[in-house]
Amino acid sequence: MSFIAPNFRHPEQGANGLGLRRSDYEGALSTLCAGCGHDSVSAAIVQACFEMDVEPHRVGKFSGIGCSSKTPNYFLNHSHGFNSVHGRMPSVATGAILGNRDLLYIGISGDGDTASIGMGQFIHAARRNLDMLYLVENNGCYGLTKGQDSATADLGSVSKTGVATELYGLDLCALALQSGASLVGRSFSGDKSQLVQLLKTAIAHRGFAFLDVISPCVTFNNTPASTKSYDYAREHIDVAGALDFVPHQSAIEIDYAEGEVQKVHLHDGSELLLEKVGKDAGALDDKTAALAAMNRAQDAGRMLTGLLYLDTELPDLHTVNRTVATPLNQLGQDELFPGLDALEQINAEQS
Amino acid sequence: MSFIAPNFRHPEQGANGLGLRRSDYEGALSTLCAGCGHDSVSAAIVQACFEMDVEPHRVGKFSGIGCSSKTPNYFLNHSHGFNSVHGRMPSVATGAILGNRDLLYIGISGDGDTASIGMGQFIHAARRNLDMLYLVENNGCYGLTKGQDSATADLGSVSKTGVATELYGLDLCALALQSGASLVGRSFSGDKSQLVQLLKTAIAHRGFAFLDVISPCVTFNNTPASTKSYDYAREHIDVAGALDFVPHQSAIEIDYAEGEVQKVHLHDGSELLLEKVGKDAGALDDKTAALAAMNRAQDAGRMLTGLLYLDTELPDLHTVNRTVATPLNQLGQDELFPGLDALEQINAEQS
Amino acid sequence: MTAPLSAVNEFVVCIANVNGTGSASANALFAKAVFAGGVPVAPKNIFPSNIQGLPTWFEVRISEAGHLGRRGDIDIMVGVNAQSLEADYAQVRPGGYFLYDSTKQLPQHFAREDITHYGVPLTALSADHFSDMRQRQLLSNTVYVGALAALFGMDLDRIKGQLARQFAGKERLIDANALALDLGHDYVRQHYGSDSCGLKIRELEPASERILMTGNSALGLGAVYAGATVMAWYPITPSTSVAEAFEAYCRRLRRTEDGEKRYAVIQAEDELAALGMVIGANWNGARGFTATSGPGISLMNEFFGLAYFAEVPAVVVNVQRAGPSTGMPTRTQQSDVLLSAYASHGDTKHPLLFPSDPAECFTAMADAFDLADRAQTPVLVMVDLDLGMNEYLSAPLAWPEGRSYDRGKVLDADALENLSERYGRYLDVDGDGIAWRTWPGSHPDKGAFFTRGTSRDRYAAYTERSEAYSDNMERLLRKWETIKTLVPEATLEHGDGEAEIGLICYGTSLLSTLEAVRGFDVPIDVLRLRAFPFSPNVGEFIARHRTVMLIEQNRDAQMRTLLVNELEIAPGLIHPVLHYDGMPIPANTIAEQMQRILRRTGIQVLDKEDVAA
Amino acid sequence: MTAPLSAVNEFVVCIANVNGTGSASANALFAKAVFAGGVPVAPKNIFPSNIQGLPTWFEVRISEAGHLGRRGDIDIMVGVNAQSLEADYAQVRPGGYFLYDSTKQLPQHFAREDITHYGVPLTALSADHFSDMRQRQLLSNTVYVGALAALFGMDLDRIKGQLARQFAGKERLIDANALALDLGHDYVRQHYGSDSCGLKIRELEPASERILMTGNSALGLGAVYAGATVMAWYPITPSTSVAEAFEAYCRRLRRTEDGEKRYAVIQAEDELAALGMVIGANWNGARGFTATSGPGISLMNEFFGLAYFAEVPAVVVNVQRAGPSTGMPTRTQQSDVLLSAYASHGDTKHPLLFPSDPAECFTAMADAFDLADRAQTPVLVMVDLDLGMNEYLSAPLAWPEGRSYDRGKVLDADALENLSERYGRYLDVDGDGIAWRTWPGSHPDKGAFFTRGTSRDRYAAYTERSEAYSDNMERLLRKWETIKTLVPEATLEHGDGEAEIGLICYGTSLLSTLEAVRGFDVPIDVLRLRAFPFSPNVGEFIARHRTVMLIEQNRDAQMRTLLVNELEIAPGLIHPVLHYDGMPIPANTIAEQMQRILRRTGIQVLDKEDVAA
Ligand SMILES: Cc1ncc(C[n+]2csc(CCOP(=O)(O)OP(=O)(O)O)c2C)c(N)n1
Ligand SMILES: Cc1ncc(C[n+]2csc(CCOP(=O)(O)OP(=O)(O)O)c2C)c(N)n1
Ligand code: SF4
Ligand code: SF4
Ligand SMILES: [Mg+2]
Ligand SMILES: [Mg+2]
Repeated sequence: MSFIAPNFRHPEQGANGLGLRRSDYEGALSTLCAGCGHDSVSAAIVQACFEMDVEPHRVGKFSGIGCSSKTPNYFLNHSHGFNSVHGRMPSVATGAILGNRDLLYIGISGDGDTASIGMGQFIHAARRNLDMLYLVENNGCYGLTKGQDSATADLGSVSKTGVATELYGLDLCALALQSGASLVGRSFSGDKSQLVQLLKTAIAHRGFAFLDVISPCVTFNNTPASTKSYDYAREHIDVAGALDFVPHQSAIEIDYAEGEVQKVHLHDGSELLLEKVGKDAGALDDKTAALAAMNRAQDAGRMLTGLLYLDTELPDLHTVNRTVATPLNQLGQDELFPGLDALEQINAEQS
Repeated sequence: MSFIAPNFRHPEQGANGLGLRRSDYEGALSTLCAGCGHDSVSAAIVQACFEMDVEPHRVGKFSGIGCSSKTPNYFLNHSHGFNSVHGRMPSVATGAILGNRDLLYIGISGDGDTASIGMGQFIHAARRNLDMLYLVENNGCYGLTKGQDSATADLGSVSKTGVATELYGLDLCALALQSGASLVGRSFSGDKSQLVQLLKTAIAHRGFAFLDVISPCVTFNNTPASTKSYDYAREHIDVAGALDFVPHQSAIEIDYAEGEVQKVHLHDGSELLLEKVGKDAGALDDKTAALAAMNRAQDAGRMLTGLLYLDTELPDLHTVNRTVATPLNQLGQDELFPGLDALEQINAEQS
Repeated sequence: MTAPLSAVNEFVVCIANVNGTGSASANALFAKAVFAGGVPVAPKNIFPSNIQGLPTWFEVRISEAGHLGRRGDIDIMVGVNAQSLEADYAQVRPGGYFLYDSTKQLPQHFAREDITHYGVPLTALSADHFSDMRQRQLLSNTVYVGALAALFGMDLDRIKGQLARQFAGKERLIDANALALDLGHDYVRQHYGSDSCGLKIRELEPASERILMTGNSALGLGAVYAGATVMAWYPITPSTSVAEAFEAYCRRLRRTEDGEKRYAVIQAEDELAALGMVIGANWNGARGFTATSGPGISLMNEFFGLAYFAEVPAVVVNVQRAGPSTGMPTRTQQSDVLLSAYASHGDTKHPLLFPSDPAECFTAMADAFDLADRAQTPVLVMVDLDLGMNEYLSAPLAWPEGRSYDRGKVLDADALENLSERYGRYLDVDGDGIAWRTWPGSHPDKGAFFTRGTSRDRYAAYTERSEAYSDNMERLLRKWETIKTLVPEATLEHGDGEAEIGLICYGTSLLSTLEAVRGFDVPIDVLRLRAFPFSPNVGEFIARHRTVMLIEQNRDAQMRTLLVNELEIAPGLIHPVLHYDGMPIPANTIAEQMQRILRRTGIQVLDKEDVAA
Repeated sequence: MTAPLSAVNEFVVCIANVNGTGSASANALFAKAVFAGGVPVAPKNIFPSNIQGLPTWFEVRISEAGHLGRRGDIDIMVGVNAQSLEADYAQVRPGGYFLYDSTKQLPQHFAREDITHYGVPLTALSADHFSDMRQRQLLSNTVYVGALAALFGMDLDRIKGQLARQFAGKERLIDANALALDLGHDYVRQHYGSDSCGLKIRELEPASERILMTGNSALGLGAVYAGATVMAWYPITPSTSVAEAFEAYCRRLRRTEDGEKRYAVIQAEDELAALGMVIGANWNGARGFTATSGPGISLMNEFFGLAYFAEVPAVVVNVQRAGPSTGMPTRTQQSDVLLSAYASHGDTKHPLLFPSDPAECFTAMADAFDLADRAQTPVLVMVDLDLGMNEYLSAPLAWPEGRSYDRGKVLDADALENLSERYGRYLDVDGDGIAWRTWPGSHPDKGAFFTRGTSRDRYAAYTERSEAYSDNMERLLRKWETIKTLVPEATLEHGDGEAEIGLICYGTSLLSTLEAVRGFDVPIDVLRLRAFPFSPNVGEFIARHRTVMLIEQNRDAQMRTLLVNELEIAPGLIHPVLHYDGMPIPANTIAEQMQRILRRTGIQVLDKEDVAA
C-alpha cells in the first residue's frame, strides 16, 4: 500500500532505534479463535509500536469487555493494561490520561462495546479530543456472547444465525467525526500495511485518533452474506488515498508531482504524505467533505478505508485544560499541598 | 411562516374537529421561570395537538429529568405521562411503544438529558426508528442544576458563569440523522408558527421524528455572548425552506409553480408542502445533502432551522418486528396462552 | 492396589475437551440417552469464558438414587484435551477409569496403577471414515460416546434413537453419527471386551414422568405462558438463553397464520435500556420482562428504584454468575441476593423468587408476573448458571387447569366511567398499601395521571411536603406486608419438622443439601426458601430448631443477612455453610461444614460414611 | 392570651420567601452577622427542586447553649411569600412573632391573637429608594434584615461590616444594601420602638474559635489539601457544590504563575463515566475523586464492583438526599447507607466515612484518600444535604503539622529495580491482605501487570481456576480486617460510658441527639459512629448498655442492618429511632421516640420538660 519506499534504517539487524526487538512488543498468547481478525490487529499494533520506537513501558492499554477487549493482553507485555467493564473503557482511559499526560494511550474496543453500551462514552471521548488511539475491532457482532448482531451490523447482512439484520447499521467513523474526533480512519484487519500506516499516524497524532477496523469474526460472522466477512471486505473496499507515514527521525527527500500529494505535519515532528484520490477529494480537515465521501460510499455499498479526516490544530483535552507539563501523578505533597498559612486564611474568611 | 393560508375550518367556534377546545389540551400550571423557552414549546404542542384533532387521552408523554423534562406535566392534562429518570426516557418510551402501538407518543428531553447521560439511548431510539416525536428543548445548559454547560453548548459560547465553552458542541440533528432517524428538524421556541408546523408534521409522520428546538434558559444562558440566547437565535437563524402541513381531512387545491414546491405524503394521509430554498437544496431524503447543509451552516456560525430531513419509506420498529395490529397490551390470556396441549408436547420433547 | 470401582447407575463421568470443537452435541447425546433409559442424570457443562481452544468439561452424574447435586470427584474421565490432560488424569478417583485418544501415545508418566486405562484411537477412527475436516473433529467426539456405551453396557439403539431425535430432519448427520457411535462401540468391544469396566448403566422403568431441560428454557417458556409480550434484553452469559428460549417459543407459539407476532423481542443497547423498556411496557399494560446477570443488575439499580417508587410492575430474571465485577462469567454463584433484594439508593425492597428446578422456573414466571402486577413493583426471579444453563432433571412443566393471569388492580374504561369518587393513583382505598392503576388511553377524561420518581401526593400531583412523602413511604411498607402474603411459602424438603437440627437452603443448593443430610444418622429437617420476603414458616422453623444452618453459594452469607434483617433474628442463631468457588456446591462440602458446626455447637454426630469406615 | 415569647440568644427565625428572588444573600447576611457577633447559629435553607417561583424557607436557629440541630418550630416568621403565607402564619409558635410585607394589606383572617404582628412595607420602601427593577426585588430582602436587626436589638454596624465582607470589591452593592438595612431598621424603630420584641440577640465573646461553612466547601477544600488532582463529576443536587468548591479552591491555590493547572476538573457525561475517570486516574497514580448523590451511586454500582475486585483506589463523596429514585432532590436523608456499603453485585464491601461537621469533612477527605491508597479500594465519604449545603458551625479546619500523604503500597522504579523475587500484583507478601501495586510507566521491564475485573491469579494472570478465585476472595476478606484497623474510631460524645442507656448516631443526627439527651434526667451515653467497618468500641458499647438506640435519618434503619450484620448482634438489642421526612432530624422527634422505647422496655424516665410541666 505504501507508495513511497520506507527509508528508515534499523540500527542493528532485527532491533529498532531503542535496541528492542519485535518480540519485546509482543504480548501473552492469544486465546481467540484461529483466524480471528483481532489477532491481526494485535500484530499490526506490535509492528507499528516496534517501528515507531515506542517505549513499551510508556504505554497504557485499555479495553472494555469482549473478544476484542481481551486483545490488549496479546500485545505489549511490558505495558500496564486495564481491561475494564463493558462499554466504559473511554472513561477509564480519560481518567488515566488526566493523571499522566506523558504516556501513549491505546484503547481497544469492539463494536458491541462501543456502538451499544459504550456509545455515550465513545462520543464524549471524541468530543473532548482525548489524546489517545481509540480502535474498534469491528466484526458486526458480539463475538464473546456468541454472535448476536451488533449495532454496526449492516442492514441485510446475514450472520451465522441466518437472520438478516433489519436495522440501520451505525457508522462509527461518521459518528466520531460528527462528535469532534480530530483523526478518523478506517481499515481492515486483512490489510496489514494500510493498518500499520494508520496506526503510526494515530500514534504520532496528538488528539483523539479513531480507527474503525473491520475485523471479521470467523466463528459467528464470516458467512457469505455477511458484510463483515473477509471476502466481503476484500471485495468492497475503496481506498480513500494511499498514505505514507514518515517518522520524525528520518530526513526525507522525496520526489512527487506538485498537487498529487498532500503533506501534513504531525505533533511529534513526523510527516504524513497523502496521495490525493479522485478530483473531488477535499482537504483532509474538511469535515463536510469527509462525511459526504463516507456516506456516498455507504450508499453505494462500498467501504471507504484509509485516513478519512485529520485536524492537527484541534487542541487536546490537556491543552484545553491548561494542565501543567509535569504529569499530575508525578506531583508530590510539596507541589500539591497549599500550606497551613493558606488554611488559616481560609478559616478566617469563614468566621 | 406559512406560505399557504390554512383552509382548515373549525366545526364550531373555538372547538376543533373533535369538539374539544384548546383548554382541553392544556396541562398543569408551569413552575418554570418566567420567560423560559420551554413554556413556549409546551404552548406549541398544545396548539399542534389541538389543531390536529389529537385525542388527548390517546397520547403518552415521556421525559427524563430537567426543567425541560418537567414540561410534559404542563400540556395535555388528559394524557398519561411518565417523568422517568435522567437520560433514560428513550428506553421507557420504547417499552411503552412496544406495549401499545396505537397511541401517539411524545418524548420531551433536554440537551443535558439527551446529549450527555442519554446519548446512547437517544442514538439507539433513532436507529430503531421508533414511532414517536422526540423533542429536545435545547438551551445549551443544565437549567435545573443551575446552569452548567451542556454538551450542545457551542465552542466559545458564554453562559451566566462567564466562562466560555472550550469544547466542541454536539449537533443533535446531525447525530440523529447519522443514526437513522427518519425525520429531523430544528426550530426555535420563539418561532411558534414554524414550530407548530414541524410538530404537526412530526405527529403525522410514522417513525422517529426528531426536533431540536433552541429554547433559551433565561436564568442561566441568555447572556449576550451565549449562542443559545433569544437574541442570538433571532439573529442567526437560516430557514431551510418554509413548509406547510396540510392535514388529511382537508381537501386542498393549491396553485404553485412546478418545481418550486415539493409535495410529500405522510402516513396518516396528510400532505406536506415544502418550499425549495436555494439551488443546491437536495431532496428531502438525501442524507448526505442534509448533513452537508447543516455542517455548512454551523461552520458559517448560522443555525439552520426547518424540516431538514424526511424519509417516509423507512419502516418503523413495529413494521420491522411484524407486530400484530392489535396493541400487545390489548391481548388477553385467550390470545396469549399457548394452551395445555402445546405444553404437553413440549414436555414430551424434553424427556 | 485399589480394586476397580464397581457401580450400577451410581457414578460420575467427566469428559474433558476443548471448547469450540463441537463436543456439546455429542456430550448431550450421551446424557440424554442415559436419561432416555430411565436413569436419573445431572449433566454439568463447565466451560471457559472464551469461544475456542480452552479447556471445557462435561460432568455427568448418574444416580438411580436421585443424588443429582455435584459430587465433586470423578469415576471415569474421558480425557481428550492435551492442555488439561495431566490435571484431568490426576482427578480420577482411585479405582476409577481413564479413557483417552490413543491416536497418539500417552506420555510415559501417565502411569497410575490405581486406575484402569482405555486407549481408543478417536481421531484415527474418525479420520479413517470421514473426509470433511470439520466433520472429522465433530465426529471424533461421537466416537467416545460409542466407546462409553460399550463400557457401560448401554443399549446402542437407545442412543441411536436419541440421535434421531436430536438431529431430526438432518439425515446425513444422523447417519454419520451412527457410524461414529458404532466405531467407538466396536473398538471397545474388540479390545476390552464387554466386562472390563465396573461401571454399568441399567435401564429403569421410571417411577414418574420426568423431563430434562435447562432452567433458562423453562424460564423463557414460562414467560410465554405467563402472557409476556415484550422482552428486552442485552446479551450476557449465563442469561442469554432465556431470551433465546422466549423468542424461539414465541416464534413457534405466538405468531398469527401470516407470520405476524404477538410479541416483541428487542436486543437493547445495554441493561439500563433493557429495564427501561420493561418498565415502559408494563406501565402501558403489557407484560414485559428482561433477563440478565450480575453486571446487568448493578447497572439497573437506578431503574429498580424508579419502578419501586413509581410503582410500575417489572419482571427481571437474574441468572447469577460468579462475581463481583466481570468475575467468572461462566461459573455459578448465588451472590447477587443482597443487591437484588435492596437494589437502588434510598429505602427500597424488592420481592425475589427462588425456583430450584425447571418446573419451578416455569411456574416462577407466572408467579412473578402476577406478583408484579398485583403489587405494582419489580420482582426478580433468581436462578444461577448451574440451573440456568445445565439440563436439569425435573417434574414436567405444569400449568394448573384454570389458572388465569392476575393483572392486579387496574381500572379499565368501564370502571373509570362508573367511578364516583375522585381517582387517586396512590390512594390506599383497600388498606393493603396497593392503590389502583390505570393504563394510558383507557378513558377520555378520567384516570390519567403523571408517573414520576419524585415525591407526589395520593393524587399523583408533585409535592415536596414532608407529610405527603412520609405517608407514601409508609404505604409502601404496608404494601410490603401485603407482599408477604402473596409470595410462595418455604417448603419442608426433608424431615418432619421436629428435629433438633434444621438446615435452610434455596435454589440450586437443594440437591446437594439433601444428599449431605442423608449422610448423617441424626434427624435433620431441611427447609427450602422460595421467596423474599419470607413466609411466616421461616421464622417459625428457625425458632423451633436448636441448631440452624443456612447453605448458600456466596462468600458473605447474603441470605443470612436478609433473614437476620427482615425477621429480627440474632445472627448467631444461623450458622452459615458457604461455598463460592464458582462450581456448583458439592454435597461433601456441605457435609464437612455441617460436621464442623455440629462439633462446635457441641452436638456429637457421625456421618454415615464415618460409621461405615 | 399567650404571653409574648421572650428569649436572649435562644430562638428560631424563619424567613419564608420565593425562590429565584435573590433572597439567599440577604438571608446569609443575617445569619453571618449573628455569628460574627459570637452567637452560635445554624441556618438551614429549605428550597424547592426548581429555579424560580416556588416557596423556599430559611430557618435560622440561634442558640447560645449550642443547640444547633433543627428544633422544628418557629419563634419568629418573616412571611414574604403570598403562596405559602397562610401555612407560614399558622406555623408560628404561640407567643411568637410575625413580620410581613405591609405594602399590601394582610388579609382579614390573618388575625391570630396569640402572636405579635409587625407590618413593614418592604416592597414600598425598596421601590421608593431604588430604581432598577431587579435591584428593587433583591433589596426588599435586605430591608427585612434591617427590620429584624431592629427587633432583636442587633448592632447595625456589625451587619454592615459583614456586608462589606460579603460584597468585597462591589462598592455599589454595599452602599445599596446598607441603605436597605437602614430603611428596615429605621422603620421598625419608628413604628414599633426598640423593645416590642421579646427575642433578643446579645453579642458574646466566643469561647473558642469557630467557623461557619458548608460541608461541601470543606469537602472540596479537603480534597485540595489531600492532594487530589483529578476531579470528575456530573451535576446533581446536593453534591454539585463539592465540585464547585474544589475547582474554586484549586483555581486559587493550585495554579502556576502563568496560570497552568496542577489539577483537572472534568464535567463527565454521567455518573458512570465520572467514577470510571476516577478509577482511571487512581490506577495511574493520581489521586482522583468524584462527588454525587443517590441516583449517581445507583448508577456507579458496576464500577464500584470493578474497583473493589481489581483493587483500584477511588474516593466518592455521597451527599445524600431523600430517595428512592429522584425522590426529593432538595431534601436531606441518610438513606444510601446500605447501598453504599455493599454496592455492586457479587460479594463486595466498601469502607464509609461519616463526618459530622465541616472540620471533619475537611479531614475526612485526607483520611479517605489515605485509606483508599492504603487499602486499594473505593472509599465513600457519606454526608447529606443538610451538612453539605447548609452553613454549619464548626471548629476551624485543621491539618496536623507534619501529616503527610499515605500513598500506600506502591513499588516505584527503584524498588522494582531492586526487587529480587518475581513481582506479583496480588501476592499478599505482608499478610495483611494488601498487595503491592505499581504505577504504569515506572520501569522498563519490571512491574507491568494487566488489571481486570475478572478472576486472576496472584501474578495478575487470567484464570478461571476455582482455587485461585477463592484464594483471592479470601484475601479480600483479610484486607477487610486490616481496614478495620485503619478507619477512625467511634467517639463517645456524651456521658461517661457507664450509663444503662446508650444512643448511637452518626453524621448530622449528632446535634439533635445531644439536645434530645439533655432533656432526660437519667444518665445516657452517646456514641457517634465515624466509619464503616466499625471500630471495636462499637460492639463493646452495645454490649455494655442495657438499652441501645440507633438514631438515623432513613425509613429502613439501614445502619442498624450494617451493625447487626457485621458485628453479629441480635437486632432486638438495637432500637431504631428513625426520621425520614426529608427535613433535618429535630431533637423532639428523637426525644419522643426515646420515650416510647424506654416505656416499652420498662425503663421509667421523665424528660425534663415533662418534669417542668
Ligand atoms: C454490563 C455487561 N453486559 C453484558 C456483558 C456481556 N458481554 C461480554 S462481551 C459482550 C459483547 C462483546 O461484543 P464486542 O464488543 O463487539 O466484542 P467482540 O467479542 O465481538 O470482539 C457482552 C455483551 C458484560 N460483560 N457486561
Ligand atoms: C442520575 C442523575 N444524575 C444527575 C441528576 C441531576 N440533574 C437533574 S436535571 C439535570 C440536567 C438537566 O439539564 P437539561 O436536560 O438540559 O434540562 P434543562 O433543565 O436545561 O431544561 C441534572 C444533571 C439526576 N436527576 N439524575
Ligand atoms: S468468537 Fe469471533 S471475535 Fe471472538 S475470538 Fe472467535 S472469531 Fe474472534
Ligand atoms: S432555569 Fe432555565 S431552563 Fe429552567 S425553568 Fe428557568 S429558564 Fe427555564
Ligand atoms: Mg464485535
Ligand atoms: Mg438544558
